[in-house]
Amino acid sequence: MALADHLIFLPVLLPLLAGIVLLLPPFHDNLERQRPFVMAVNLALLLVAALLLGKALQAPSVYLLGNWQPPFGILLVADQLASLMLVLTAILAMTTHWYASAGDDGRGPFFQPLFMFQVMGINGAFLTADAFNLFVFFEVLLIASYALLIHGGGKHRTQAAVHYVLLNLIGSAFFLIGLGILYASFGTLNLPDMAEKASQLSPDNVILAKAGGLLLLLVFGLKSAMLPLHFWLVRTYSMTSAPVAALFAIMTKVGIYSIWRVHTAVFGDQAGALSGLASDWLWVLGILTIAVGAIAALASQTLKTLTANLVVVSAGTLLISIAIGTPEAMGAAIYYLLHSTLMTAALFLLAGMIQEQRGQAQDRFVRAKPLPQAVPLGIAFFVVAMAVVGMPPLSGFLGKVWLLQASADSVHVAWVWSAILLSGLVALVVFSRAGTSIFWRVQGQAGAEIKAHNLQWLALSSLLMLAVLMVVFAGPITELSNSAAEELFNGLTLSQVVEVQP
Amino acid sequence: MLELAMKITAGMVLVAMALNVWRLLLGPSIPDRILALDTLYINSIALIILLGIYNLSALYYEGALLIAMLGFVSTAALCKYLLRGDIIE
Amino acid sequence: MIRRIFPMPVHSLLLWLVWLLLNDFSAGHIVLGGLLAWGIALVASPFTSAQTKVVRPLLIPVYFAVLLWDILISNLDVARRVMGPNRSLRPGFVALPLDITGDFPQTALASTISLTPGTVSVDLSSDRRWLYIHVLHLDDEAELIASIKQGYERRLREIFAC
Amino acid sequence: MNLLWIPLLPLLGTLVPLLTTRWERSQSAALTAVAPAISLVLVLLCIPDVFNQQTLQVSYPWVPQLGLNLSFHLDGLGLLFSLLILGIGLLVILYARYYLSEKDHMGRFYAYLILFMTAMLGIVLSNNLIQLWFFWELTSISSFLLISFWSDKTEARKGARMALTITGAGGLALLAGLILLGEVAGSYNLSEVLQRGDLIRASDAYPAIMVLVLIGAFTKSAQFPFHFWLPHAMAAPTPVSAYLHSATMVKAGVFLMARFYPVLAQSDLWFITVSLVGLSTLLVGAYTALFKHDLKGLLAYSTISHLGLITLLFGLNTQLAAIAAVFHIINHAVFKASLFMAAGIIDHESGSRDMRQLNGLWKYMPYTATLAMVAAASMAGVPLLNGFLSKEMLFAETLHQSTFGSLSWVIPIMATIGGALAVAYSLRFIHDVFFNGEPINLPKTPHEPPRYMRVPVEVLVVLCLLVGIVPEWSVGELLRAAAGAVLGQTLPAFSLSIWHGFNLPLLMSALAVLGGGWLYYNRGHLFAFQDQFVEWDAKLEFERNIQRITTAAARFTEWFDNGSLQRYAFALVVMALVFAGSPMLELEVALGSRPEQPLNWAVIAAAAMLIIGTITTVVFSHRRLLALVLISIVGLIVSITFAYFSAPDLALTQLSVEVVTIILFLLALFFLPQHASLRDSPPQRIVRDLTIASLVGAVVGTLCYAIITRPFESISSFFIANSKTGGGGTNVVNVILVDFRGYDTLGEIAVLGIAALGIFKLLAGMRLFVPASDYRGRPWSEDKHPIMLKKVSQALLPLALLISAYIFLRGHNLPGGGFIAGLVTAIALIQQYIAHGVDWVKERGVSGYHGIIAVGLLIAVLTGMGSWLFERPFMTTWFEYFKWPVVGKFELASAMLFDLGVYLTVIGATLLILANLGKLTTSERPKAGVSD
Amino acid sequence: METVYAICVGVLTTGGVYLVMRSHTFSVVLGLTLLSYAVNLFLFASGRLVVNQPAILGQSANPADPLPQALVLTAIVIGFAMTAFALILALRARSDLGNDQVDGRVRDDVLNKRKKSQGE
Amino acid sequence: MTEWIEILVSVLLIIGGTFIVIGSFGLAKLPDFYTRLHAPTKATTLGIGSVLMASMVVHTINDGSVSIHEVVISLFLFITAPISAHMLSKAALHRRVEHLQSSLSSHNRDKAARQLPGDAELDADAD
Ligand code: NA
Ligand code: NA
Repeated sequence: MALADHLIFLPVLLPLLAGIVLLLPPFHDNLERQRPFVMAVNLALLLVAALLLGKALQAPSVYLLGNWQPPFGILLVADQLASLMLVLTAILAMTTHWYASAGDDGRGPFFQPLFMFQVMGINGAFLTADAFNLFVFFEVLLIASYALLIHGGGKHRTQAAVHYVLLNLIGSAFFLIGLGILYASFGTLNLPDMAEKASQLSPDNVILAKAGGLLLLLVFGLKSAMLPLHFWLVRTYSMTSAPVAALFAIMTKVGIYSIWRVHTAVFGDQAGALSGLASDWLWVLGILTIAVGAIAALASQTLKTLTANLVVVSAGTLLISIAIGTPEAMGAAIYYLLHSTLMTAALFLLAGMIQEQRGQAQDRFVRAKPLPQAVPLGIAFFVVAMAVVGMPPLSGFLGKVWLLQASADSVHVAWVWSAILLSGLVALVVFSRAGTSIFWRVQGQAGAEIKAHNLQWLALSSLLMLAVLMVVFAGPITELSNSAAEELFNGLTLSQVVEVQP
Repeated sequence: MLELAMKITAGMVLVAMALNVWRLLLGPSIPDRILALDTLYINSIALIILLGIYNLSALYYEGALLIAMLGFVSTAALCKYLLRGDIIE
Repeated sequence: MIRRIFPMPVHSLLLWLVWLLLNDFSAGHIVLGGLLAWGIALVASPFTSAQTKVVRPLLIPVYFAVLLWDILISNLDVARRVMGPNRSLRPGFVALPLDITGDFPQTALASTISLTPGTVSVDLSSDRRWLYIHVLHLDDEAELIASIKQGYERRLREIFAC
Repeated sequence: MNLLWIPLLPLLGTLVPLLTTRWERSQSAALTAVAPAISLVLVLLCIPDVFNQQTLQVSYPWVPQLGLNLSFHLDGLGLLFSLLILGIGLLVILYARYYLSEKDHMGRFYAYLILFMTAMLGIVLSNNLIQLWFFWELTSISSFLLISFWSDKTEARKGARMALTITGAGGLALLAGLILLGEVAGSYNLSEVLQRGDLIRASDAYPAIMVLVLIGAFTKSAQFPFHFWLPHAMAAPTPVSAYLHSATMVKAGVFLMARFYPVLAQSDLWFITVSLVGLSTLLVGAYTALFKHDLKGLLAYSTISHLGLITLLFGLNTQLAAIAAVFHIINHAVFKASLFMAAGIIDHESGSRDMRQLNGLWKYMPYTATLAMVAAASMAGVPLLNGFLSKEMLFAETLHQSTFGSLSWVIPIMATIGGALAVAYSLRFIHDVFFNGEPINLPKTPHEPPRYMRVPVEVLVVLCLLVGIVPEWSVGELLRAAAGAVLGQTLPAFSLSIWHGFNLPLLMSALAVLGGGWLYYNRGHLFAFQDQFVEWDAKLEFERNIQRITTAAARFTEWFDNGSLQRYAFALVVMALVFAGSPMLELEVALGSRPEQPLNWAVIAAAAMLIIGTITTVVFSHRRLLALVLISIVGLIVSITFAYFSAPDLALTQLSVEVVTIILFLLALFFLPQHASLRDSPPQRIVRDLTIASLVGAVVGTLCYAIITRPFESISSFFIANSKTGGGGTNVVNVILVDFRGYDTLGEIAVLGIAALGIFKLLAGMRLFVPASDYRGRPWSEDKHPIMLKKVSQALLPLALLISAYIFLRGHNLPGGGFIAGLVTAIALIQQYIAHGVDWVKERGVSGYHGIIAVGLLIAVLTGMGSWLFERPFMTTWFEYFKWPVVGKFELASAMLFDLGVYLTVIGATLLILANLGKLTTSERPKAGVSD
Repeated sequence: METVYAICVGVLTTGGVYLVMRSHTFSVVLGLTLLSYAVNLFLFASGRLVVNQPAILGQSANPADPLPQALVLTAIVIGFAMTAFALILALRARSDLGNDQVDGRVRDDVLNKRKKSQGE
Repeated sequence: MTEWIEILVSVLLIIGGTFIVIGSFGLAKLPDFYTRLHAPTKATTLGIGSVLMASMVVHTINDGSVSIHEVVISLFLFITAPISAHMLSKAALHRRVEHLQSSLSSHNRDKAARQLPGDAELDADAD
């Protein structure tokens, strides 16, 4: 086994090892040493993810942990979708970490190792092809997110954490029940194995498996902020520190990704009586999620709340795309997911920078002193806002167009289009209000000379650059999204895994 | 005969445990309840050992050992709580 | 020097014995148990404060034999009382004046009293001169005190020379 | 290739003003004009080809997945608009150089303006539906930036927002329409779509497509009832008004109608909708314009009216009407742009735009007045000026059309009334500003503007005259080319001459002029009449509506998301009930075919204790210490249950976790109220929650029952078969944990370690009230560390360590393992903390638990990586049996090293949590007096 | 026996679910503990109930399904970590917010009632 | 297993069970906390000891080798039971848990007064 064959495991191993090393001398208690170390690790992760993606274009990489034949050991699969998510995570981690290294990381202990553990959890969830292992990595990413959420302290953060943590704990309980049911009916928790067995279940087991599958949908829905399980999100995201919120942008996407993995791949077209298990629910819930998110966005009084509500809207949009259930819709959804993750992150980072410069007024939409760095921040705001609203020439518009195209043939086209377009309009209204009140409704003179840290600018501008690159290179990216979607739809069965294993 | 003796003993242990629960619910004071819980722990050692005898298996032994050890720790902690509020100070 | 390498020989010996009890007396376990007994003693030694010297170790088995016997006999007595009507009980608190000193000997005495049926060591006075005892059925206080002092305290003082 | 440069050059040109912003203003302006000027030259070079009926095309693949290509074409319509955009754009650049003051950031202004120019060119040159929309939205954005250029003014901000909202909404409708169109046509290539008109009109989606596209057009072109944003966009600097809001952007809407005329027109639905909207816009605009005191307001409503006129023309079901529409697009752009510029000059030089102040300016600026009067006359439709020609064509076509069947005669009458109103407001513009007495309280004394500020107006006025006098010579060919693109077929014959003889349209013109004169003469009555009505301020109304919607949204959000976890949890639980319960409705019987195992008293008794424990825990949950004691029963029974059902490892784990949890709870309870201080919930809620909880319990119980009574096949036989041979251990559960699924365990200890770090973070800087007495006011005991507890705890430590070693070492083959051993060790150490206190333990050198966690995790990970050396995947086990003298045979396995990692992590994590929590109180505890 | 087992799981679930919907952090954590008992028993039972056949080679002829046991073990540990975090978080909330309510504030209806009773 | 051993084990078990049940019966039946404290701490300990002995015999016979590791459990119980009782009674005294009105006072009572509940302070603990 060549070293390159272990490549697929590096997205988990590297951050784990890094997190551990950061707890030990000479790194512990020394941010100056931790920062460049983590930056290097993030860069390596990006490289690894890119290499994996390159490999996945030929064939998915698989990794048999413990060298046990699937379905007995735990299986890792890096197909195109997983690799793409790894790339996204790496980019997000890298940029948010730059931002955090401008000083946010020093506002409490263990930020850097926790950051690494967070990345490890997310990557683990993307790579695993085992339902229980997915649970384990959900917990890894959750516990790390709990710890990161409270980073910096403050009572609002604590309050948000109470809700977030307790709800997720309840969710985890149902996750385990769902896994119990699935194991009881499938006799395995290996996803490709389940996919293969799905069509051969006895009628009774089909019914039980449905309950299990839907409970998993509940949990994934909770993670991805599906109505009415979305409540936790807004406070959590809007109360936490900017880099953490930005990193969390990927968190709801883990839920979406899991639905793809489980409900598209296992309970997909080939699953016989189990196929399309989730889509009936997702239509309604997706549209309602968009509606509620958009209404709350209208009511938002701060930039972070607004951003958080837009995360809800994007979650609803992605849920609908799952409900449509065609490879094209999923391709569109993948592109939209990439875009919305990056732009949400950018917006959170930007909100953080604005907050720092606006003093008492924070990121609230009220009249206040002019920002010391109004021009560059204003330009950044304008760019992100256009991207998020879905205005050309930035990535949002392509995502929107593609989603509309993909849903044009669906039965619920009127609802879906209304939801997508009207939520876009709402975003337009709220962003124009937000922008004008933060940057233009000013009084008095700019306060003390506060300048955003260069690392903060680097993080923000990198993300903005990506919004542009996603348009310029939209051709290859959409092609990739499409092929990832088709690969997922074709499903990866156990026998195929055995074929491609090294 | 052994079978019968085991059943009788198990029955007695179960009655004892039921009595512990009874006292636990009745109280009236919190030390009463902790005492009842402590006794419940100890009686469950008997139950587990009986299970081991019944199944002719040595696998239950560690369970009993741990209960013996852990029951004490939790009783001590509970009492410390009543005494000082803070159990680790 | 030896104290540093073998910090708690008695403990080690006991641990070694317990290890053999837990497993078996095979050669492998004798070696492994020895290693563990030594290692654990090494690790745990900081957690033990100054040891109370056992002056007459040979008396320890005697003490235990007496204790075991008392436990057996008086358990029957307690069983009878427990099964009897509550009315006939005459419980009471007794303060036992202590002659014995030292943390460990006092603990041992109090434990002994608790283990023997009919009496429970309730508390130790803050000046450590009195041991409060609750008695399930108190007939004659003086006799009780005398029997404790004679039966257990004396023996313990002999063992620990305190 | 040249085609691509036409929009591309201005795009690159946006950088010019930004880069030259520090330069001398005229130089900067001149350089800014270079890129559009070259583009204009490029367009002009294309003229011969276009006039020869050729359509120039250029296309590059961009996003083939979406049918989106970078694709431009230039036909007659595109040519016409490109000329307008670039030509007037250049004049505006010149004009703005003088209009903007020193304070204004001219570079930024020009950048926005050129960006807008690019966007407009993109629209008119697009040969791809999505690309067209792309540029369409870009115009909304750049116009937002231009309107809000003076962002410190409230009107500018609000006007810009309103414009963006309305046109943005229209843009979204347009997008929907275009995608539908593309999907129906099977292509997003505009040229292809334009050839599939029949297919499209036959499709079910046709009405939707038409309505959606028209909404886009109407909002952009300020058609009634979407017209209200345009007057408020006048908060923009006047060059913007001249360029965007008269000549170009508002024409994007009518351009759209023209562009899709071959596909979407030709149906009654189109003609009725478009003509009605056009007609009402024409009248509403013209009528309102008459009453505006603001010069730009009058022009704005006049623009609305003229846009209505063009729309009306597109809605009349004759081909000549469409040609007239195209013609009027040109004419209106020319005279209205010049009028706006004139108004800007007046404003600039007099300091006011209010016609009640502005009087008799003729005396002060005769030259400008002349220019303005010519342009206004064109607007009024005076002969020999371009406005007259297209209006005559309108009047003619209103007579030829049959849009409303037998009611079609209404249209000419309405058109004539509209014409009269136009004459009236044009008269007002001329008379009220340049004559009508003396100026009143003007901020500045008016005078003629700088020389070059007049040039653009002059050019445009000359154009008015040129087209008005020699139409065929000046624009005939252009008009034919453009109209040809609109009609998409050979054009009907038409003549562009001034004189068509005495006919009905001429009569209508005459009536309009006379009527207009009469209206203006009697304006006093009209104004008095109009004054009865409160003026409808669209901006206020719009803001109010947005505010209303926002308030409603806020109210809804507040109601829906009341910030209470109880609601969130309720929603989650209800969803779980629905999700888990709904499939169960299909299951006919819960009982499966697996025979139920016989019941015995022990099980019944245990179950009874468990149930009692559960219920009492719930009932007494507000009496917290009691609840803690009660829940311990449950934990104990659960452990015994695991032991009973052949899961000794689970029993041991559950037991040890149980004790640590209780200690944790106790530590926490010290700081929490011992009793729930407040009533938890109102009775209704308790009933509701109990009902839901019972339902969930019932569903979960039924699921459990259904599962365990059904036969089962799983992959587990593999584990049993390979545990010893492949994993080297006989305790299959342990082998699964450290080998088959060791990766799960790695994740699990990572969770534990991270949790400990997180808890450390939570504890850092926590300030808690340390109660000096218990909840009933009883002081705490003074005996911190009872001596007997101390002594025995000391004695137990080595014993407990030995036992944890025992449990650790046997784990691979018998119940036990690193996790349980770790917990036992941790508990033994916690016992030391309880008995001796934090300081005592610390003095003995035990601390730095996060280091222990790290070392534990590191050992586990490195063990896993060890297999790399043997070219095996992560965590591939190695084990070997050794036979040594004396010691005998024994096994060494990498799994044990991994388990050591687990062991250390567990110790580190548990102690990091408990010891730090314990530490919280130690430093400054209030002394409580003993009650004696 | 299966019936009794399922009833116990149901009762534990009911108790846990009811408590997690309460308004005090302590009750909720208590509820989570009950719920995790239920869940662990449930997951454990997915391998079916077997008496006296531990999955130790050489000790049982027909050993119980070891996989759910291993999964439950993992779940127990993770549950412990999570409970610990939640509990300390509850403390932190008490410290930061001044009360032990899950929402960090006393519910409006309770407050009103309290005010009313004080007014009387 | 020989009959002799079966009898031995049975007797040990029955004795153990009896003590266990008596201990818990006392816990349930005796009138106040302090008297209740007596029953389980010893009867139960003895009972468990007896059952453990039965277990030792059974497993020794069954495994064919000496199995006396149950001694460790007994050892544990004998060490810890008095401490548990001590801590419990300390806590009860501290909280002034009610004792039987008829409890006799000793002549040393005065010296003990600080720790023991005075009649006036009797307090039925409600939690
Ligand atoms: Na005037
Ligand atoms: Na292995």
